Amino acid sequence: MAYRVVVVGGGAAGMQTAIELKSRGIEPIIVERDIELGGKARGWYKLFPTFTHAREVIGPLAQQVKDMHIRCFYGQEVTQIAPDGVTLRSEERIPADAVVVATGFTLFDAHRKQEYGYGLYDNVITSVDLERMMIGGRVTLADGSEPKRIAILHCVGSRDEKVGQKHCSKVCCITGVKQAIELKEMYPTADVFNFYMDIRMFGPGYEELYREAQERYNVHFVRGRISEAAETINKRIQIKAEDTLTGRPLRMTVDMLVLLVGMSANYDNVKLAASAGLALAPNGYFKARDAFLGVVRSEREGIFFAGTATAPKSLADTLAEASLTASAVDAYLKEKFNIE
Amino acid sequence: MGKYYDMLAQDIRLVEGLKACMNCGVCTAVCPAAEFYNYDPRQIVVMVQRRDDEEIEQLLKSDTIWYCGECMSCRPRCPRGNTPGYVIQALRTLSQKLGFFTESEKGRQQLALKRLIGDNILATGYCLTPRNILPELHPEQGPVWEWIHSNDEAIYGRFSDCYGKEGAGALRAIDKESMEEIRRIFEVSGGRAFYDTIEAHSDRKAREMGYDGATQEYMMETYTLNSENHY
Amino acid sequence: MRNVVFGYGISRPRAIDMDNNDLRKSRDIIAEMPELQACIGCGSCTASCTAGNLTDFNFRKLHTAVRRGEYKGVYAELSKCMLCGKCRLVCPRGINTRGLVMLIKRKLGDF
Amino acid sequence: MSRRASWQEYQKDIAADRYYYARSCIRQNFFPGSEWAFLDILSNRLGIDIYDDPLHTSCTGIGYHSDVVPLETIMTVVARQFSLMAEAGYENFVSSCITSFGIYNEVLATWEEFPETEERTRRYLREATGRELVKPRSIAHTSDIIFYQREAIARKAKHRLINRHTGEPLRVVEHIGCHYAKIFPKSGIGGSEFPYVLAGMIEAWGGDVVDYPERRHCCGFGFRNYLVQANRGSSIANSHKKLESMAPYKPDFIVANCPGCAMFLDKWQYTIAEMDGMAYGADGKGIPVLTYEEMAGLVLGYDPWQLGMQFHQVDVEPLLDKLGVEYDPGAKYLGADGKYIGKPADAAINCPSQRPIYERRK
Repeated sequence: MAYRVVVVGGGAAGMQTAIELKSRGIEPIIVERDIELGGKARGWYKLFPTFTHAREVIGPLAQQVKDMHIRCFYGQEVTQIAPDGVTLRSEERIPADAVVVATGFTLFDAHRKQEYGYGLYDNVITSVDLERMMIGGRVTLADGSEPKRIAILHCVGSRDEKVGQKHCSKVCCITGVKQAIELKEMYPTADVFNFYMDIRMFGPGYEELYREAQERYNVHFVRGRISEAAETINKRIQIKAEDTLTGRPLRMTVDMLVLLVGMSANYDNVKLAASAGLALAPNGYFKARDAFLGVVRSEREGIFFAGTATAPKSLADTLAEASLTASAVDAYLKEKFNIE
Repeated sequence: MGKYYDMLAQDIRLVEGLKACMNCGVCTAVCPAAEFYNYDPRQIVVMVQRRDDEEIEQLLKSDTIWYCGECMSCRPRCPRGNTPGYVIQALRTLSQKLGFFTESEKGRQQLALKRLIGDNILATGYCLTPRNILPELHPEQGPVWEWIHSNDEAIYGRFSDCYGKEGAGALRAIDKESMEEIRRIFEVSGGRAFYDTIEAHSDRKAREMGYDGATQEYMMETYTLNSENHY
Repeated sequence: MRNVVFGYGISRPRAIDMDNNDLRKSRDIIAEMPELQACIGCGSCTASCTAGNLTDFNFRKLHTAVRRGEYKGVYAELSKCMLCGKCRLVCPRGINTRGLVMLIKRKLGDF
Repeated sequence: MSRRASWQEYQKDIAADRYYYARSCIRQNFFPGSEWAFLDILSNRLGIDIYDDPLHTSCTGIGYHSDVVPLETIMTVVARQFSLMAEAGYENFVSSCITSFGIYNEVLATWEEFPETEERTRRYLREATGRELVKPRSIAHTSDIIFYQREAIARKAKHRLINRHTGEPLRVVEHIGCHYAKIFPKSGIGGSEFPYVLAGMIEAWGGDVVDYPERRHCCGFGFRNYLVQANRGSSIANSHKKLESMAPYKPDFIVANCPGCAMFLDKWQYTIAEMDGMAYGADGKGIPVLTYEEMAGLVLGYDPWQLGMQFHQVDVEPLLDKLGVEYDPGAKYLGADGKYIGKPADAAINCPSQRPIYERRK
């Protein structure tokens, strides 16, 4: 009989972990809160830095889960985690030989940065709203007209202790560059301004894409965090920042302000961690056993992590990590049950 | 290195106001002073953060620290929980303690503030009173204020039974005992000594500048002079 | 009006005003030298600058201001540059900074 | 609505009764009728106990923010005010001034965070006055109380904030005053970004709140930036920036939370008109600037001159006409004994010959 592993979460990390486990002869069970697999990436249009359609990544993964006959529970919320299984909201218990926490992240709620007027001013949108518009095939202002001047603001809900988000969300910088290019492709005569503090291009091809955005697409980069946004009488957005490279305040009215929302730890991490006797990192993510040699292992034997449950990550890093998780689970089961 | 920083760190407003700046510029972005002066609160915070004595001494002697209006608009925005306005308050206090304020045009104005507001507190118990808002020093108060100023008893009398007299109500004269308490508070808490420091350094500087001490004439010079080198 | 002597005027804003600045010259300059947009603001040009080490000349600030449509005083300020070209050697983005000095001066004239 | 959502997040407990009242230097100088009206509304219209203590003084906040009064000194002055309150048998402290309100909150927070400062203050207070520091149970700004009572006031309203000629709600710009909530967002109703304290009154009394781009910007007072003549150019420039930003919305009046802001937004309109020939009201005159006590007073049917509106440099009569408030034009210029004391000289801001801002833009 195959060993059974419950994978909590059916996003990219959960699917990839399950696929890898299955191919190692282990029986994974995915418990997904939503009614289908795919996680946050389902709401994404194209992926950095290659402009691959997100569905071209998520689709095949979901298909493989199906083809491999991996069992999935949908619409089920896990309320307790232990090395020997999980408990659902329905109080049903799924016993297992190991558990993988692949619960992902929560998008930062832009309403909380009240100074930007999200939810109040029609033409202040988030990076997620923009992806949704792009999936729908048309990016316009609230009145249906084309934007001529767009500002993209980095670090909304990242590196900001005012909203309890001290960490860097890692992927927003490159997302801002990607979205700026997409906007310029759509509206070549529009002016696009990225307001940033640091540009963190950590992945392969990212720095190159940044340079391409600057040089080939003429995207403007202003080093300064926007301090406030307000609606003008014409429904445009007045923004205030400092152009820190000249040391002067900068004022500008734009047609659209895009807030690059960061990644927050899930609110229920607290409860889940407590149920499993696990510690959380100071920013609310699950704490890995070791930053170098134990990134996918928890402090309790039998509980593992995959993807953004432990920290913000790109989709590529998440997928790579999920394979590592599967291999760690495999090694654990072999050791535990004294195989070979 | 760090002598002035250590002195600043004695002031709880520096402790509260400067944790660690990452140069994002949200403070300068909304600063009413940066809007109109050659002024960048972010850079001041960074300078203090560097703890370089020479640089901080220059800052303490410069006009730069005197542009801030202490509105604290910077405070709710800082993503690192700093308050540049508090850092400014600490710098200004130290600049006055060390006498450095007299080295800048805007700093020298502290004498006028001490005399116009500070002394009024000890004389009346109020920061301002109708009789010390002189129309000639406050032309922007306009003709209505001129009218009020020259008919103060008749006009304030409509709203207060005790204008200039003891009792409860608007612009009452504050009783002698309360005034005595306020003066003693200034004595024991260092307020009086701080006033004296401002006077003494101003007097020294005034003589250096060829005045016969910190005279009314010198004070009015600090009150009105605008070299236009601030924008 | 009463001809009151106030002793001061209404101060003028010193913020960079991207709504009212004339960005045409800035666009011209970028069109002629698109790699200028690739500047990452590192300040290497200013750090290595001969003029900058003798005066308060700051090339990074200047060309950033020009890109924002702030031209006032730039031409005069650029005359402090001795065209030694050291900045070009250190630019990590390979921008022809020396050429940029001449380009800006040519486009702006005595603004 | 998101604005309301933020208000929910920043509600604060306001004591319902038994207040100790601390006056404001600026408010009693420039708006003595407002302080009178506040006390009258509470005591005589709403039956609330509020104590006006003859022994309290200025908080010395203007001196503190001009950097001539040291922190230790203002803390001790504040401690004295708190002790007076306790001695009078009260525990809910109400400040009539935004600068003071900020100071009181800041001092309490500092004592909390740096307990050694509280100890030192206690020592100084004892040594200087023999009094013992007793901290208040609650701190409120006077506008918080009016906000809290806004529905009760609405029920007694004689006028609503409606243009009686058109039947439309009046368009009201609210200005909060930086130290109300920017120092401690939790200390203000609605927080620091969308304070609800004045907006709630305006809505309750029938008006429309104008949101304009520079709504959160400082009036420009900036203590030394106004108090020293050489610096006034930047002080006026900040009000100028706000007025330019709000004018296209054609507000019927401005209401301010902070007495300083109310005074400056009024006086700077006069100055700008004299300097530049510019007025910001849609009628080519100034935009009247009210305190919230005046707004509440008009709603309750108080006489505008009893409210002290003759102190305003921008004439309020056009607004009174829109509201349908009846008044005796001559009574504006009467002294305490009921005798005519002459009129102020005319000013450009009150003459319709000014060019309104929106026409210039065209």
